Amino acid sequence: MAKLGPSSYSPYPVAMYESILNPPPGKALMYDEIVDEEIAMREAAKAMLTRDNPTIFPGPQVLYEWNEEAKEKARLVRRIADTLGAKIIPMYDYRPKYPKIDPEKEINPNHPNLTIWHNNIKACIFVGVHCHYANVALKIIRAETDCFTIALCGNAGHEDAMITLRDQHTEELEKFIRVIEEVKRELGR
Amino acid sequence: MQKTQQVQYNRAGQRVVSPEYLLFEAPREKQFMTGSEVVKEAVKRSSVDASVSYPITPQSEAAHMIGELWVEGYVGVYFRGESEFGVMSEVAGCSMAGARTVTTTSGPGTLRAMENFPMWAGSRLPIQLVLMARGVNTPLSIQPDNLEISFLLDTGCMIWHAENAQELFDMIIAGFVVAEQPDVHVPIITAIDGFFISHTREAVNIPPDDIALPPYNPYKSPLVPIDMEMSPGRFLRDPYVMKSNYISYAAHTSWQYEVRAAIERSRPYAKHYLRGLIEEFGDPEGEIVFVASGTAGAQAKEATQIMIHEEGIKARVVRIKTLRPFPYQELLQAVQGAKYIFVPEFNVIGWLEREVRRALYGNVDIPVIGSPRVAGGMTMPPEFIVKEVLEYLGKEVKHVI
Amino acid sequence: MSQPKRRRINVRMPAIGGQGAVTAAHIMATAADYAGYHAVSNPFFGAEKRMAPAESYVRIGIEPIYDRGEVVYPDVIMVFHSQVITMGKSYTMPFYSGIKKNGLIIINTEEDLLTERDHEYLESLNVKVFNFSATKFALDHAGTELSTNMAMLGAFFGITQIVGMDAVEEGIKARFLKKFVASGGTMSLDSAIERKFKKKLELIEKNIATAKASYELGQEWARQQGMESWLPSPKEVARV
Amino acid sequence: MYYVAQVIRDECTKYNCKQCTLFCPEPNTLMYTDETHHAYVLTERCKGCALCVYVCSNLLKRDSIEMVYAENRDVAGVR
Amino acid sequence: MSFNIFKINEDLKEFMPPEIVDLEEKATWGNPKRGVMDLPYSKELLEEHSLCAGCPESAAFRYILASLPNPEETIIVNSTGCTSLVFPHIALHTVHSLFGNQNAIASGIKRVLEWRFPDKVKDVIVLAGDGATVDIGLDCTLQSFFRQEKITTICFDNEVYANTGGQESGLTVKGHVFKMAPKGKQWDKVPIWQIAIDSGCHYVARLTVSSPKKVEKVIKQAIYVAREVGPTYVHLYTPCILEIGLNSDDGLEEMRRTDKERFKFFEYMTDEAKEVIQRKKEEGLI
Repeated sequence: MAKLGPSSYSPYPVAMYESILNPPPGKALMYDEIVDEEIAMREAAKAMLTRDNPTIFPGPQVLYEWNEEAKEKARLVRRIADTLGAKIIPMYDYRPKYPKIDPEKEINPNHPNLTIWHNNIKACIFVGVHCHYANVALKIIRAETDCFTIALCGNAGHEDAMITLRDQHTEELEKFIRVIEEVKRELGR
Repeated sequence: MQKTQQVQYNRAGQRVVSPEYLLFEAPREKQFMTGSEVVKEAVKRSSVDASVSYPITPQSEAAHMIGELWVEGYVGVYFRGESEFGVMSEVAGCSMAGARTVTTTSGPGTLRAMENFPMWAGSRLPIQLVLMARGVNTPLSIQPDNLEISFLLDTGCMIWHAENAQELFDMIIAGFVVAEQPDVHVPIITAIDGFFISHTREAVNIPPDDIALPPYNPYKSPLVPIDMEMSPGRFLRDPYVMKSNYISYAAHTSWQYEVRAAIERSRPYAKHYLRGLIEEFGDPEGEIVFVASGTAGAQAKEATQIMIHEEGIKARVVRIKTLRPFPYQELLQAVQGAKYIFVPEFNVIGWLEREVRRALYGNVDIPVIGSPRVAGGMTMPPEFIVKEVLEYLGKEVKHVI
Repeated sequence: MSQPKRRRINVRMPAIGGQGAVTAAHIMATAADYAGYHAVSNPFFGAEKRMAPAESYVRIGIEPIYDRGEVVYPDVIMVFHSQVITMGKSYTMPFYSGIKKNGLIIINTEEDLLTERDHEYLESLNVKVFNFSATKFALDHAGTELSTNMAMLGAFFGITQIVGMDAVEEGIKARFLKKFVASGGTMSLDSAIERKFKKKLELIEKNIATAKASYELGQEWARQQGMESWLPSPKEVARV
Repeated sequence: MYYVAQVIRDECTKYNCKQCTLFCPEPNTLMYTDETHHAYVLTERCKGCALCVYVCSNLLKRDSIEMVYAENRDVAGVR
Repeated sequence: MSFNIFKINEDLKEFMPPEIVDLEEKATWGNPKRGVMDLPYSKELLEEHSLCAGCPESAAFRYILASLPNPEETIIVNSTGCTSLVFPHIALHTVHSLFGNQNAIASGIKRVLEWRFPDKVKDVIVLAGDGATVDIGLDCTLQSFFRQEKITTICFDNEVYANTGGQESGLTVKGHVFKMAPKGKQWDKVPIWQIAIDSGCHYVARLTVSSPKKVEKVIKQAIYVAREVGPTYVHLYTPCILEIGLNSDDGLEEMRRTDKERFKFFEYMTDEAKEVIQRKKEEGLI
């Protein structure tokens, strides 16, 4: 059973070794369980609202204006951050920057742990990061930190995240904002 | 985003259909053709963008025919490269630039190109290599032998092993579909035993040639296509060599595990499009079980029939379709009830035997016999397989003259 | 004498490069396929050069055929050229090694090329030998020795009686009318044949005439030998 | 403790040459401002090769750049 | 225009570090007349990297990237070597795959881009060292010339395998003692610029990087000719100051010295290339 917390010395593919695969279309993955998207969204919102220093890591696919959808997604990512009261630390490109990284202002998939450790981030969202780099980063985070990871993926998802939501486009992101608002009300915020 | 329902056509003017329709539903017509011709027919229906070729027996004919498809407008880019090393790099370039790419090679060419395969995998390029295995040289030989598959097993590519021309046809089409899934997106090697398939003419059922797979969408790639059409500007498509310390080693480790994880993610897709990662054949009660892949699987089937019909021995075959990912669970399930497992192979080292032993070790207690085994181009007559099994069982050999 | 119940005929065709054994194998398999059998053909896997040994193989059966590669244990051996025997241009020595009991050997020759010992051995396995000059047949009926393969093919089907002449004709037409992409060498050979015959259809006609004549000869010989069809008809199999 | 380049502004403004900015091997390290007409160094990017000093002093005889200890640099002179 | 891929979405701009914002706002895009004279003011398409202090190769990278006529549609292909320390820090799409296959990779990319984007001009440029171009990758280099691939190949010749610690290369001069040539190199420097001409390049130039403006002109000519005619080759001397025992501020002097001898400016062009260059000059682009 996939657990939260530093899992190993080496960033091996925890989820895959436990035979956890990405969710089928229309579903989401929560730890090692395939659940309805709504349930996973609620749990993701809860994690971001209740854990310390929640942060969103937007990747190049939403940071840059390379197409119309990217523009719209950027607006929604900003709204998600505002609704959650979460910080935004960009993953603006993929070149390694160690040891020159400024972990307060940026995150890099080759050493995401540095940013997470430095800012004591206990819950985070990956969005707009190319799948390969998201997976590389998520494995390292899983191996070395106790950060609760959430992936909002435009493709098939990331089994190494604690919660992975697949096929997330503008409609789904808007739905996520609604869910966050609901959960906030439930939590009395 | 809503998908439009209108009919779409690819660049060659073929109607775009779903992989499910092309592979499972479209009407099929029986043709009598060689494995090489089948490659052409499969590529023709796959909306392929680019191919680069280099002559080496026995794959040359298939490569020629991809060239004909280029002339006919079914393939966008085609040329002869300078060597297999050059070709595998050129197709890597094609794939990085966002093309659906296919190439073919054989035997020594595979080894000359070797450095490229882990690079393809590390760069997450869903290139399809149709490998017509022929063995590795010295002394010079061009004959069927699949030793080179052993070298490819751990390059980070998916490897499927087709039994006949029909399966090769279906695997080539399915290969593109599975390899290009965004969460898989690693190279696919569709292997056959050269000559046994490439030069053999047999009946193959194929769908019409005015329909084809949906074109490749490079913007769903887990890495950025190199076309200056997608952010980010800067990224590294290379293992992380810049620094030497724990942090960078961990990144490199994660990168490599990610490639292996990607192969694992192909399981459900492969299972769907190949109708299972293994095929079971013969008497379900069979105590003699052949575990084999490719042509060895075909020969084992033939031997199984002789044993059932003429020797009264209950036998069956578990044919492995996907070598990477290796069907551990399926194999374990399938060998239940076996008394002996024979692994017939067309190579001198017995790489499949190694794989089977690894899969079964500690899980079942059934003797695994790495036999019969031929190499250097020898055929494996079914009569010979039967003889080996009978001798092992201490039974009288009467079938073979 | 009674024939064994067969499920499969495995054919080996030792020939000399350039004689068209690969084409013959292909047509044989196509004809069998047309008649409803399962069939597979393949050449010997090597660099074939003119006048060097070359072999091809055909498997015909009533159930799916998995077996492939060289036929090591043939039911039928078709010797396309006397040099296979006289000069040892064969991949197996002697050329009939591996032949199965009750088998058949067709040799393109006018005279008996076998030794006393060969005959003794083959008789012990009840293997029948059919000598006839396929090359002469080709010259007589097609006007070219290039149709030798058609004569050999006709004899095979005439003797084994598994398909009628209609299927043989279909196989020949399929081979020469459809554009199959054969290797460069075979293509240039085809065009050489075409030039010689001027027209494709004429070529097909003459090939069919050659095959038909040898088919009838083979049929007559089989009757004399008391042979029946070598395989159950595919329709019977389907009914079972 | 390491050396970095430092532009002597008063000297540099006498010329309008910008040659050092071309010959500095590092990207975006030695820049020029038209507002006050002199070159300036982004100290954190300077690797201290002193090629700019060679260009400015040996080739052009303008002596407008010097190498200084990073911690001793004239912060006011750094834009 | 592909420059859009560098534009930052307004909603997230405030979180971006200044060097990335600068890339959008202060780099030169969409202006084919850009050149080395932008360097004193503009944001370069190159970030801080880990080449040695004073390395002439580092300067060469600056000049080349500043001279690209069409950076928003340019792909850079690299190889292994000291240049590997730079390629991840180039703002454009770059590739590194293996040591020596750079021209093969570039061939594939160029052909596919031409096919995928028939209405756009996409320049493909190879940047590699002497080992990659002339030793391990000679086959791929020359074959891309033979095939008339429309790519520009730029070789950084430092006459040594510097990244691996100073071994003799095909471009080391005869007699020079390096590792793996402990008795001194036994044969001559490979005249690759001449081989490039014989192999079908339409524009070939050999020079040091002692003159930024000259480098700019050569690079622009090479790219324009490659775009329209066929392969072009530029040979740049970028001495390894470390391996030949010079100080970090000696690189320029070394190049100025060799400007007068073995790296004397040399230029070759076919008639077709001449026509292109003439036309581009008239258009004011060179």
